[in-house]
Amino acid sequence: MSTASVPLPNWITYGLMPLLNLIVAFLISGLVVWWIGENPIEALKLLIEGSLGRGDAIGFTLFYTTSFIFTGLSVAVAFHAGLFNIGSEGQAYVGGLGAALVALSLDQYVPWYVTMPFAVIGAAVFGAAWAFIPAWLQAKRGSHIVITTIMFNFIGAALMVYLLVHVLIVPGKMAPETRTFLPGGQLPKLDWLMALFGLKLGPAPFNVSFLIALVMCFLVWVLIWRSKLGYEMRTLGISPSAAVYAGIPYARTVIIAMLISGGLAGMMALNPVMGSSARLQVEFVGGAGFVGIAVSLMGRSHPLGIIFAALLFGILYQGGADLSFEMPNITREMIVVIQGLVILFAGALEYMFRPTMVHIYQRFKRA
Amino acid sequence: MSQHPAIELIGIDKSFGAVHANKNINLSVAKGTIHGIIGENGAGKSTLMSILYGFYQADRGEIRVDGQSVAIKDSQAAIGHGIGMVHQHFMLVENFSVLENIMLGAEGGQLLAKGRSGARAELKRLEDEYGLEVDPDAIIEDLPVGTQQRVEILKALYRGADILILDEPTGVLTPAEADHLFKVLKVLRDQGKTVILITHKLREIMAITDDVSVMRRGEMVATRKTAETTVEELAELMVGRRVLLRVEKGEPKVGKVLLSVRNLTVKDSRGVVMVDDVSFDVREGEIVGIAGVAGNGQSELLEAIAGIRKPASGEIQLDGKPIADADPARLRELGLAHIPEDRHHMGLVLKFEEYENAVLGYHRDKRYGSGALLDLNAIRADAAEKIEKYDIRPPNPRLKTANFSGGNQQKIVVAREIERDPKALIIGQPTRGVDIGAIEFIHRRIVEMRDAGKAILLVSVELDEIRSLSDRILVMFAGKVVGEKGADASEQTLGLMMAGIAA
Amino acid sequence: MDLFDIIVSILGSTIRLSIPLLFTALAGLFTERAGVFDIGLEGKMLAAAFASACVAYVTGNAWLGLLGGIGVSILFSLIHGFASITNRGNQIVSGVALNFIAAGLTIVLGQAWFGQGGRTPQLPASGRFSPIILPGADAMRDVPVIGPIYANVISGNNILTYLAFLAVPLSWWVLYRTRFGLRLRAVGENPGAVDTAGISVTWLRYRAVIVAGFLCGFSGAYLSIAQSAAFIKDMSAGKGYIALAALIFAKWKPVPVMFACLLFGFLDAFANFMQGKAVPGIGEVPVQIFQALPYILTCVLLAGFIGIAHPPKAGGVPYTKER
Amino acid sequence: ADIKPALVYGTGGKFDKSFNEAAFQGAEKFKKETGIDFRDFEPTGDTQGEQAIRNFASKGFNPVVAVSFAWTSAMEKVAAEFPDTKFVIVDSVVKLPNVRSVVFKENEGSYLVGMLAGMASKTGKVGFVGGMDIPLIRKFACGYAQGAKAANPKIQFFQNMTGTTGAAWNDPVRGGELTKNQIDQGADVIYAAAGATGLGVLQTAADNKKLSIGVDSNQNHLHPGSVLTSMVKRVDLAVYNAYKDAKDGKFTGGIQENGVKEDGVGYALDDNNAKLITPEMKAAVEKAKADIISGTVKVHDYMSDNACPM
Ligand SMILES: Nc1ncnc2c1ncn2[C@@H]1O[C@H](COP(=O)(O)OP(=O)(O)OP(=O)(O)O)[C@@H](O)[C@H]1O
Ligand SMILES: Nc1ncnc2c1ncn2[C@@H]1O[C@H](COP(=O)(O)OP(=O)(O)OP(=O)(O)O)[C@@H](O)[C@H]1O
Ligand SMILES: [Mg+2]
Ligand SMILES: [Mg+2]
Repeated sequence: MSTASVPLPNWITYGLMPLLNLIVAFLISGLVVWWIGENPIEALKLLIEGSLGRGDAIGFTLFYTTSFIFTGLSVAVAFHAGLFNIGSEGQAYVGGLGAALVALSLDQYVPWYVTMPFAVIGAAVFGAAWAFIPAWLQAKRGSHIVITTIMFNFIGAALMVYLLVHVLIVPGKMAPETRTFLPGGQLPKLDWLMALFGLKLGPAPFNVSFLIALVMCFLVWVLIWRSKLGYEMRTLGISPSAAVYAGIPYARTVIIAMLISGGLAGMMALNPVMGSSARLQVEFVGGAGFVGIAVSLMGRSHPLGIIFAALLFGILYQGGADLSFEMPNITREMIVVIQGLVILFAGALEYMFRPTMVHIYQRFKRA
Repeated sequence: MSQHPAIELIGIDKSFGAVHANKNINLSVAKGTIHGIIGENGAGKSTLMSILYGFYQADRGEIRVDGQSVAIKDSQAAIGHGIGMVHQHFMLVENFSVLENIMLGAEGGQLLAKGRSGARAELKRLEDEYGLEVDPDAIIEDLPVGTQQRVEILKALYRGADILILDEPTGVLTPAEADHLFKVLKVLRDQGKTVILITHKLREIMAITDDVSVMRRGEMVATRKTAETTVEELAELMVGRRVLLRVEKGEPKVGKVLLSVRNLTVKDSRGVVMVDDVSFDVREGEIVGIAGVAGNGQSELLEAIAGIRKPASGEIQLDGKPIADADPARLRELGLAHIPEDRHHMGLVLKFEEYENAVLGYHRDKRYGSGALLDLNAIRADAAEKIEKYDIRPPNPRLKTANFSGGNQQKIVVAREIERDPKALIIGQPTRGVDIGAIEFIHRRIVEMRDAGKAILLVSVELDEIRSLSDRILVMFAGKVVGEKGADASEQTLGLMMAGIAA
Repeated sequence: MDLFDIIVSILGSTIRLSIPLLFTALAGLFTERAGVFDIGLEGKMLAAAFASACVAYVTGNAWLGLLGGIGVSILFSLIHGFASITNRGNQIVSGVALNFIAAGLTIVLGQAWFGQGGRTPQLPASGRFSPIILPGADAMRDVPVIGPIYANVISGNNILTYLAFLAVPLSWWVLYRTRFGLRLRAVGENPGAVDTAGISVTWLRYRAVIVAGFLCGFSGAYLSIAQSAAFIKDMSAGKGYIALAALIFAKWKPVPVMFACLLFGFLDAFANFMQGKAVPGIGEVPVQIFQALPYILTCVLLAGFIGIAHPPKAGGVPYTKER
Repeated sequence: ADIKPALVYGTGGKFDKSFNEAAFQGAEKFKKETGIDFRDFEPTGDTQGEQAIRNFASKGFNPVVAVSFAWTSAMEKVAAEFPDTKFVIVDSVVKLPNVRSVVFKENEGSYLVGMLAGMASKTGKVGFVGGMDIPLIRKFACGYAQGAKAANPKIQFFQNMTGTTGAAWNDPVRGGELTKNQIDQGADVIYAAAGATGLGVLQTAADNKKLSIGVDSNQNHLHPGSVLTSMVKRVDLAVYNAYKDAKDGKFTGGIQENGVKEDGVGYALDDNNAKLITPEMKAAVEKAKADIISGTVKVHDYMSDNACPM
């Protein structure tokens, strides 16, 4: 009997199965660790301690989490409209330009809380702008968005480097980066939030953009499940032909969905650019856009799921850095492997365990 | 000839998830006969035959070919046992030539060159023997459906099939093409081949089969010698009770023209003209039916009126306003409701919960939330109301739409479109794959709409449905309206027109 | 250096830069014509480059290196097949995942085994495919026009280059002249037709992805043991994506694939050549523009300003007969 | 004194056979001499670099050496947070009392190898392949061009940068292709200042029987007979000295500028390239070296005005 259409309760589909997929991904990662001659249990311990063991470690974990929430939301919003946006990386990169321009022009005149809303808009607009062309190409010319967004990642990188090397660089400085923003262009750290839990943030760059990320989670939830636009996006994402029937304009919906997606990716830049390094640097995104894919897949494209998945990857990134610090044999790229495995098992192989689950579930139900 | 039946199915059982498509089926088909299988949409005919052909695996049961119990684990095995099948949805590679399609799976060696000349010769022989004429180098997508079907039959014969299964072969054929097909089938039978013919057209069963089996809701309910049964008996067996094919309705009270189509030409995505300079009017209080063999432009006509497909030229007016350029959302605002032909791909989003589908296309309406947000309470209340009124089962607006049966899914669509109180209603295949109870319900609703003074355009490939609902009947052939008849037109007259022979 | 020399130089460079694209695009041709999208070409190429370099380093034999690359690349293909054919997962997601796994694992293992930051040690000459000087190349050099072309473009490439160009007609022949090719093209258009013809869709698609793995093995080996003499982390550097773009540009046909790859190779070569040179009237064009040019052009091409490409109909859709 | 030395590499990776590897060698040498072990770390991105430097400082490591200009801003921050820890940054300047900034006059070293290139070139054409296009690398190129010109006023000079992002340090394929390009244009000596990308440059030059010039570390041994020389930049000394000074209690902050005079940059001569450098070449380059030290020859520094007078 085919099992594909047998319904399963939500807690299995959205809880147990992702967990199972995750466990398999980790088991295989453990195998790799063991293969290169290290103790996986020991590694796991170091990873957890390094990411959750101290106040500043938690701060770093949440710092990474913040970035991943943004990019995860970015991928998820596009996904709901049936679009696979692999371009969050590039959109975040260009979004950084928007944030930086705002910070550079306002930081001398106003305090951070005045700069912030403009920076949020600036980052979002620039990120959205970078998503616009692939969106337009998909909507009007039918160019596969997966390919065009990949191309735009490369083009964006070239553009940003050009700007940083030739335009934004501080004359006489070597590193292609802007000047350091004054406090008026920086997002303050969330010491007080940590203090509420009796933790000391220390030097970790955990900052206000985390709160912006949480607000975005809520807004995305409203957008997808409570708004007319979200309804249209989901219709289009599940059944393009039904969307045509319902009079949902394809081009407009695709473009808007991608603009929102790009905007969310762009906002990710607030975190590293204004919350941490206080300047725009080359390659500051550092793969967070790609992590967003894994986060969105694992979080089943739901904001709540995305928060958890982002936290998991935050732990991986911070703990992984610490781990490679303690076990030099395990390089930080181990995280990339884990990321790939999570995408594989939570994404491409998400239904691998479904038939088994159906059988077990039916046996239980009968009993 | 041995006395074993060609095919015996014993206790075949098959479920698709929650759908129990075949329940403990037994069937025996004698050698050298044409055996009909009839049943309503969704009765499980295709599933049963696909199991015999190895396309699906039965959950339980036994298959015997020529008295031998066999395991048919894939189509390969079926072909090996001399079984060939012409599927309801053709299994052809559209951008391949006829020859390539014939050869696929029977290439005669690792290289194509040698097999190709052999295939050409064999094709010529089959053509001479059965009158199945076809250009081997033509590309499938350029061929008319009738010819495509011929290719499917040739495919089976080329593989040396002794038992030929045809799944609803006449649905896409004109009566004349169907007659030709039947001639071929008789030749095949006379040469000792066994034919299993699936259809739900009783006329065809009576015309050419030797035996007939009836399926209903996944069960095999009876087998008869065709000579010893009647149309009435078969119809009753099929639906499980006496059927009343005529819909009760009074004289139409016709008003002004609401929907007007002038010189409409529509092309499909390849640029082929599908609707060719068509003009007609639909007035208040009447049902205009469009009859025709599937694929003669009816679908494109509907889509053009519904704003889904841009017309190449011509004009459409709704209540005096030009709407040829309007999109579906705008058309709904103007009062045009549309029950699409294909509820799975158009009318519904199967992954949505029921209440979400209850507003599909109307979700921008103020009553479902002012501003940008949806008012879920209003939507769910609205859905619950329709569920009650239309007796949609199970009565749960939070259930995933895919988990409703076909009839209930169709009711969701009908409820949504009718309850908006539109001025005009365009309807495609309103009862395709819907059980008999739901058919009656839906038909009654449509007539009620007419009596309420709506203009209704109805497209259906079921001639019976067209004849029993319509006040006027337009017949389409090759993209043109070839004639108009009253509701009392005979089946023969309409059939000839559908074949493009008479006007 | 006159114009002709420049052209010859750029052509030579074009050939060298096209080869990995060509192998990879042909690999994509086989899977995508069979209806399996493969965005993981990049990862396969990278993994193969790593494996080739490792084996070639350990054995000191380039051919064994190539074999190692092919083996690992096929392994990646099989995982892609397992996810997208057997488990009917999303093919793009699976490809993306494999790209990450390849990007990470090559460095993790490389670091663990060689301790050189993800690099393999430099290969000895026997571990590489060195340029082959065709007979008479040096003698021909002075013949006008043909001489330099023969000596600098046609001669002086390694064996894999010649194999790549051989692979083009061979691919065409397999696709259009063999049973396997007929079935493969059919399964990418209508798997139902293949299934009902008694052919296993699953096994056919698996064979297609295995062929793709095989070809990616060559492109990987070309990178690490022919074009250079070691594996370097991320050495595929987006070539898999460019190959994919070339495949689309060529509308999934073998001979146009070759020309598309040559075009993209040429763009790359031209960018290299133009770098640091002033364009009359404009001045020095920022190198970033040249670097972005292939990607920009790909988008322009994808935008269909030169005709629309129809992908295989069943592409990207897992085959399910039971809903 | 008891010290706990730490080392943070640039993003090119520890074993680039070049810049970072030189730093590693310096630390290794110190370890061998004193038996004092060190900890090192290879960061991916800027956040990680900062984190690593801070990690070391907070775990009591002292001194903490960070090589690469990429850590400038990180160093500015962390050094301010840990005023009692001694920091060293290589290739950049951080003006804090507890930070020693070690910079090199790469223009001078490049000038020397440029002279050798100019003299060794039979075609009168020499090439330069840079890594990431940043002022620092242009400084290499400019010094090199000046040197080549000094040796042969009619010299023709080709210059290519591999890329504009960090990936440019790690792209030997492109490096090789750029090299082949320059060879096709007639260049017969190519200088690579491109981190790991340079490996491709050296390889391609060797494959085509042309000469190449290595950078940062002594790379002569990579292709004996093909690598003309290497522009050694004593990052190893910078690291070694930092540890040694700290151990001896002689650590000082401030800027250390190492040129030819300080023996911070130079050209490499060993068995591998002995046959390539004729006595005349050696004499000429030694004279240039003396002239630079004495100040009679001034090698223009690209970074002083972001321009090369060529
Ligand atoms: N592949 C499938 N997956 C899931 N359910 C299926 C599948 N094929 C058929 N069904 C379901 O099985 C039941 C029987 O379908 P089947 O196609 O056998 O009916 P049929 O008698 O051939 O109808 P029709 O006259 O419309 O062709 C239907 O409810 C149908 O929805
Ligand atoms: N000459 C033929 N005539 C009829 N059917 C054939 C012929 N050759 C092959 N077939 C059918 O095609 C099926 C598949 O053949 P086979 O098992 O050789 O395929 P394969 O080896 O998987 O394909 P290939 O080697 O071409 O990739 C055979 O089992 C057979 O039924
Ligand atoms: Mg059927
Ligand atoms: Mg075979």
